[in-house]
Amino acid sequence: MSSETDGRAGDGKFGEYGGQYVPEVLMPALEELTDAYERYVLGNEDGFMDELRERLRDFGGRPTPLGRADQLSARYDREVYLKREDLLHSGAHKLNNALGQVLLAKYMGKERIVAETGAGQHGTATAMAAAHLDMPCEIYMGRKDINRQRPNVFRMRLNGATVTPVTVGRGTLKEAISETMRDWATTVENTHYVIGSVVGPHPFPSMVREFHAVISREARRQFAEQVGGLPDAVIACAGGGSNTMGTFEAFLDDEDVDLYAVEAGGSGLGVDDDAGVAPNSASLSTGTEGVLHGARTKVLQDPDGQIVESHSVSAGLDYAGVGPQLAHLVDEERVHAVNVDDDAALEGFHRLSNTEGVIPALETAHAFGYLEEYHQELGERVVINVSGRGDKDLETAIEETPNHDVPNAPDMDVFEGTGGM
Amino acid sequence: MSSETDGRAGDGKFGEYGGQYVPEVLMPALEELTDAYERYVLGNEDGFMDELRERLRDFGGRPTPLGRADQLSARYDREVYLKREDLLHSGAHKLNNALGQVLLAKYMGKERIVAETGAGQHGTATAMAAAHLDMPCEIYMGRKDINRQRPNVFRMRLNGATVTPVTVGRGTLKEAISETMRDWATTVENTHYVIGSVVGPHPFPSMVREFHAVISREARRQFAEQVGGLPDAVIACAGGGSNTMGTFEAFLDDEDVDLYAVEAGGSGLGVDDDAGVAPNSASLSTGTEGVLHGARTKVLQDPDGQIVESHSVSAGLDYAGVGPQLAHLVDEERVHAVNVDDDAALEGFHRLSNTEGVIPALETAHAFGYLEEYHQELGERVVINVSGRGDKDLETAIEETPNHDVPNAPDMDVFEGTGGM
Amino acid sequence: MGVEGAFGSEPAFVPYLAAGDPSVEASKAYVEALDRGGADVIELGLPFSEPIAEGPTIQGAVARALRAGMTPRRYLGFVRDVDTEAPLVCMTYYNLIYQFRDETERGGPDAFVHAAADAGVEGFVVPDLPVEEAGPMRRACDDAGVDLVSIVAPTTGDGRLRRLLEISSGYVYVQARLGVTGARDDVSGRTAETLARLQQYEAALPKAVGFGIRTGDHAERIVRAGADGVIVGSALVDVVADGHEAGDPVPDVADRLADLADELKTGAVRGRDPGPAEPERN
Amino acid sequence: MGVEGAFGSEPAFVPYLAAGDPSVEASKAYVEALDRGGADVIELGLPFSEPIAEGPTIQGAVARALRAGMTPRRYLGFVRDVDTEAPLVCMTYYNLIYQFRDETERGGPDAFVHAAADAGVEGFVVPDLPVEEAGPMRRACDDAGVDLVSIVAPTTGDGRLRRLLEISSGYVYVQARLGVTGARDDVSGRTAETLARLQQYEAALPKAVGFGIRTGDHAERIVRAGADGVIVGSALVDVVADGHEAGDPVPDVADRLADLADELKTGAVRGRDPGPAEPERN
Ligand SMILES: Cc1ncc(COP(=O)(O)O)c(C=O)c1O
Ligand SMILES: Cc1ncc(COP(=O)(O)O)c(C=O)c1O
Repeated sequence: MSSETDGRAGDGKFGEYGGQYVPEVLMPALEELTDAYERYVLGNEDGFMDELRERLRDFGGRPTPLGRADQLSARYDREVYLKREDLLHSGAHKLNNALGQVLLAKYMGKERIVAETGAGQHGTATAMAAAHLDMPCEIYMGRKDINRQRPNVFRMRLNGATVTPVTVGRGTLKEAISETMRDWATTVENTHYVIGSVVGPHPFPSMVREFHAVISREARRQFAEQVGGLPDAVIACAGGGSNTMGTFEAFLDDEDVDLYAVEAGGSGLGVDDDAGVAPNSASLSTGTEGVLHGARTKVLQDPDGQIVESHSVSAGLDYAGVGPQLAHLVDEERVHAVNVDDDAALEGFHRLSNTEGVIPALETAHAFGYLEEYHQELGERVVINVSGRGDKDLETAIEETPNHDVPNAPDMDVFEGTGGM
Repeated sequence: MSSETDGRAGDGKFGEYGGQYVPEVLMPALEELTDAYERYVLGNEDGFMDELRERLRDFGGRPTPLGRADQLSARYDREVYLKREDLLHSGAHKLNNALGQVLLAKYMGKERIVAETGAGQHGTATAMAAAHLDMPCEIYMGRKDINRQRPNVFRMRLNGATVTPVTVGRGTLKEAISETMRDWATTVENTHYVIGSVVGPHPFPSMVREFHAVISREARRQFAEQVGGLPDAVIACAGGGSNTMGTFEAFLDDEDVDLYAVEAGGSGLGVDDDAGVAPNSASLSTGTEGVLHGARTKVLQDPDGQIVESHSVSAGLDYAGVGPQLAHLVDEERVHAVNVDDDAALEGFHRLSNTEGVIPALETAHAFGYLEEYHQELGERVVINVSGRGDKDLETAIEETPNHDVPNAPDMDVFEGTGGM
Repeated sequence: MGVEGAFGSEPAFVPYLAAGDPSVEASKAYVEALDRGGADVIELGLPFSEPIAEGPTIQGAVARALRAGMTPRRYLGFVRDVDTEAPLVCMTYYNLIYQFRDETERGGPDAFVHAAADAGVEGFVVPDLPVEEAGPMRRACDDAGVDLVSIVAPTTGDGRLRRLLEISSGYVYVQARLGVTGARDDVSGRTAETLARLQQYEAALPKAVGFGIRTGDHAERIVRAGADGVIVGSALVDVVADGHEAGDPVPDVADRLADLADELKTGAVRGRDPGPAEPERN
Repeated sequence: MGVEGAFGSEPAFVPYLAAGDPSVEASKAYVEALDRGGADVIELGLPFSEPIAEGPTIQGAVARALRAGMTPRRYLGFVRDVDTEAPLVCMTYYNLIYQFRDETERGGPDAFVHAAADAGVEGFVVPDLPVEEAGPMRRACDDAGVDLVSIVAPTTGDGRLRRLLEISSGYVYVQARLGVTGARDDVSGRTAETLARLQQYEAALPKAVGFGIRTGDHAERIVRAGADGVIVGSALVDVVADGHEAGDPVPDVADRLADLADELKTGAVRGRDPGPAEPERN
């Protein structure tokens, strides 16, 4: 990829996307962060990357395995391999970035961490990284997301983080990001904002991608060693896009490897302009160019440019924007932007759980919903990133399954009386 | 260790402990299993151990890391290292054994798996292994444990297992084991009983230890590579003892390494003979010799020999017996049997969560409670096995913390209204 | 007369009840009713907290007996007090035997077997004590001149079977099917198969078959298939449990037990009848 | 007269309200009341769904205006209809500008700036458009002959400050403290510091200070510290919000706004008074 594409040139542009659309008060912090990113992360100054790699191994549990899914392979008459980010400490890929940024904040001399969270996975990962590195930490989370991802709320609090509910709007990730930016605008001098995906102003999209690139670097090597050669297709679910960018990065130059970013189709595509709501979170597939949270990218908006509320059964994909580099890679046709709806996601959730013994996050489940529906269009050897585990989603899955068309769900009656879970 | 001590002689005796005290109907199955254990596990026949090692890596996520706990090291003025079995797939060390036994059942041509579970971790691990290897699976679980470990109940069901509540007695692990033995007595010809700890009749104590020995084999090598030499002390929590036996095995011959098995002291030591209840699960520290669930070992019993109900805030330690080899090692003074009470366990739970960013299982938390109380008696370099993660215990921890004396707990008011978690 | 002697020319009826279920007094009346109803040997359960070989019915009996305060020591008193002609076999689990201490603080199998023999017990069945672990118990029984009955299961292969038949005394407890105790509505195909297998062994000991026998009809078919006796537990315990639940007077329940005992004994005897076998039902 | 010309010999009072809060009609009355109360320039908010630079007060105003149906196109009509002497500056976020399409389907900054200028807007403040991204907007404003006001923050270092002062036209919006908009009960120490820093720059443009000014007294002190004008948003929005919540008649609320405007303008003017400064309070 050219430097323009990968954003390493330092201007933070991916074609027309990217940039730094933030209040002036934050601009000096972005300059400082860009400098720190280039020196510590890209330049390994003071052995930053060495320490990070060691902590990712000893605290995070890297490398995560790549394993063959025997049952799915038989079902789809393909070789299906699972990259197991669900086994990363905290239960999702998010820790790669959270640990990287909290450590970077420490190297930068910051004294406090703020972060937004949707599914709670980024918040949990950040809270864990902050506890591990002894940094005070505050997490903003939408009220609706707090209600649907309670186990993660408790985990953050147990890790010593303050969880601050965000009540404006629909109370999901979009509002949480806006609110965290407001905190940061107030505290920017001693505080680092650990953004949770490849979104936001430069250098976040590049830096977050860089922290997650370890996923695909490992997977590519593991595939070569365990299977031989390269996979034909690599699939990952996409909300903001950190999971896809991390899972795709090392394969970007391998032009024979098809890359699929699976978005949340929710209950239907398109935008209801009158209600100001999209019943989906498919900004790559159906969004239009706009400026959100500091970057120019694809967003879900009405014709005036008002950002609409997105929807997905999975809190972690429930976002109206997407990372600028991912948007660019889709425009360039290097990445296929696809999506499946809530039903398919729940079906994927149950299928992986009861045929492979891996309970995926509802976010991750979208990738398996896609595999089920479209495996015939894929090549012989498929790698899917299991971006997170589903422990946080048990309640939601049990509640939502009967409301959806999920032919492979187990008998849900045995889950009755789960209100008190 | 002599072959008598480690039970590899095949007679299943550890000093006076061990043996096979089961109904005749099961004896042929134990003979068959002993034979399979010796051939496949000890002899690697048909490459069984090679396949197991590969699946433990690719499905289970082995090796699990050994990482330095910076905050605890500073607090105790010692080098404290965490062996991270909480990062194993399923969230606890239990998968080592569950995957081993389900795979063995497959090699033996069995068609169905039964297992008991206390904390639900062994049941979850077994259900996941069974799904992974495409084996039907039924899990027996005490009614009380079902209520206090609901996330694990849901996980088992999502993995396709049948979870059968056991309502006799107090409805904990002891009753679940008895009930599983009854199932096995009925179905023994096509069914394998995956027992969840180093308990039960020979060859289970030896076989389960062997499957978990990977923990200490890795930890010993990792310590030598990352730190150098051997630790001075190794600490693990003990219920049935699979965690301790797995964590100690490779260190047994290293006589300078002190080994600590931390039992659940519950709300107090001793047995209330009249009520037939022990307010603890400290069978090693306070139990007497007896025969329970197929083995002669240390058990919590009244003077007549009736097994009493044990108690612990952690379901996974809540058991009135203990593995025969562990009992023997304590008699031989190779292993120190120690215990801490519920308060100390909850304190350990919160300390690890908010100072290291690792939320431990309540079982595991006992080891950290011990570290807090007795670190001054330990050597310079301490390894503790984090046997499992605490996601399954969030509800219990939040409910129980205010009922106990836990000076380091976070402000529990923010957890209010958790009834509906 | 001894246990083995109770298997006479007629097929034997061997009922089981848990001592102390649902109370010491009622239990005594029930055991005596079985005796009255024709019991040849009585298996008298000494309740243990973890009855791993029992199904729900006998688990219930054990739990009631424990709640009523039955202990090993009280059990010995019970044996002393109960008035039966049939010899009593103590059915229990090994831990209670292992833990037993007599007045001299002598402990374990030796102490228990002697104390039980003193009280009048003439034999033992210990379901969780397989032949491999039975040495100390066997020696104690020999020493005290009482029997130790082995259980043979459908899974028991030829090698084990031979060893079991060698070590057993009094009779051999033939477990008619897989699983745990519990009355069934049929005589399983497995029962016939197990009995057929046993026919090949010309063991000197009587073979009593248990697990699942509920009616005189069952008993008849079991005996016809070659058994020297039938062991019946859960079906009798059901009568005790139902009576207890309904709050029926003890003498009424005892009469019902005697009636069922009579049916079972009569069925067993019919099984030895050389006349034409009844046609198999369903 | 233009925006810059509105900063005359007297210190300027620059109020902010969101167009359409809480309804188009009421909002029009309120903006006109500010004009009556002495506004020199009016920052008229075009509401955007993600107002990341705003505190809770202005977030509330924006939400009410959106609920009342305010859109970019209606905003232009509003500007046309509202009757004020003070020049209007459009305060909004970049995405609305970026998305704008005029009748000819020409889009983006160029289309919006011209359409707005046609309607009567004389300048723009776009909080999420830093100098680095401002090129297209700056060119459109130059082309349309209107101003683009830059914001200077307390964190802005010397290098950036110079670039900002260069590119800004109309006035410089001096953000008096860290954070987002919102009235405060004090003038922070940071305000004085920021103003002191600005004194070193002999920029040609007027410097209007905002973020946290609530009272005439605040305004006075800000001007005394060197500001050419005071920008007041949240304190005025509070009046709108309170009136809306209480269901007060629009003219009453408008009068309150005019009164507060008068107090603020008077305070600002007092700050230019060469007499002895009032002693600092609390
Ligand atoms: C498990 C999991 N997968 C995927 C995602 C989506 O994140 P992104 O779109 O940044 O990859 C999330 C976000 O919370 C997540 O929790
Ligand atoms: C996390 C965890 N640790 C420890 C234990 C105790 O098991 P054992 O005593 O067999 O090591 C359990 C049992 O459920 C467990 O779940």
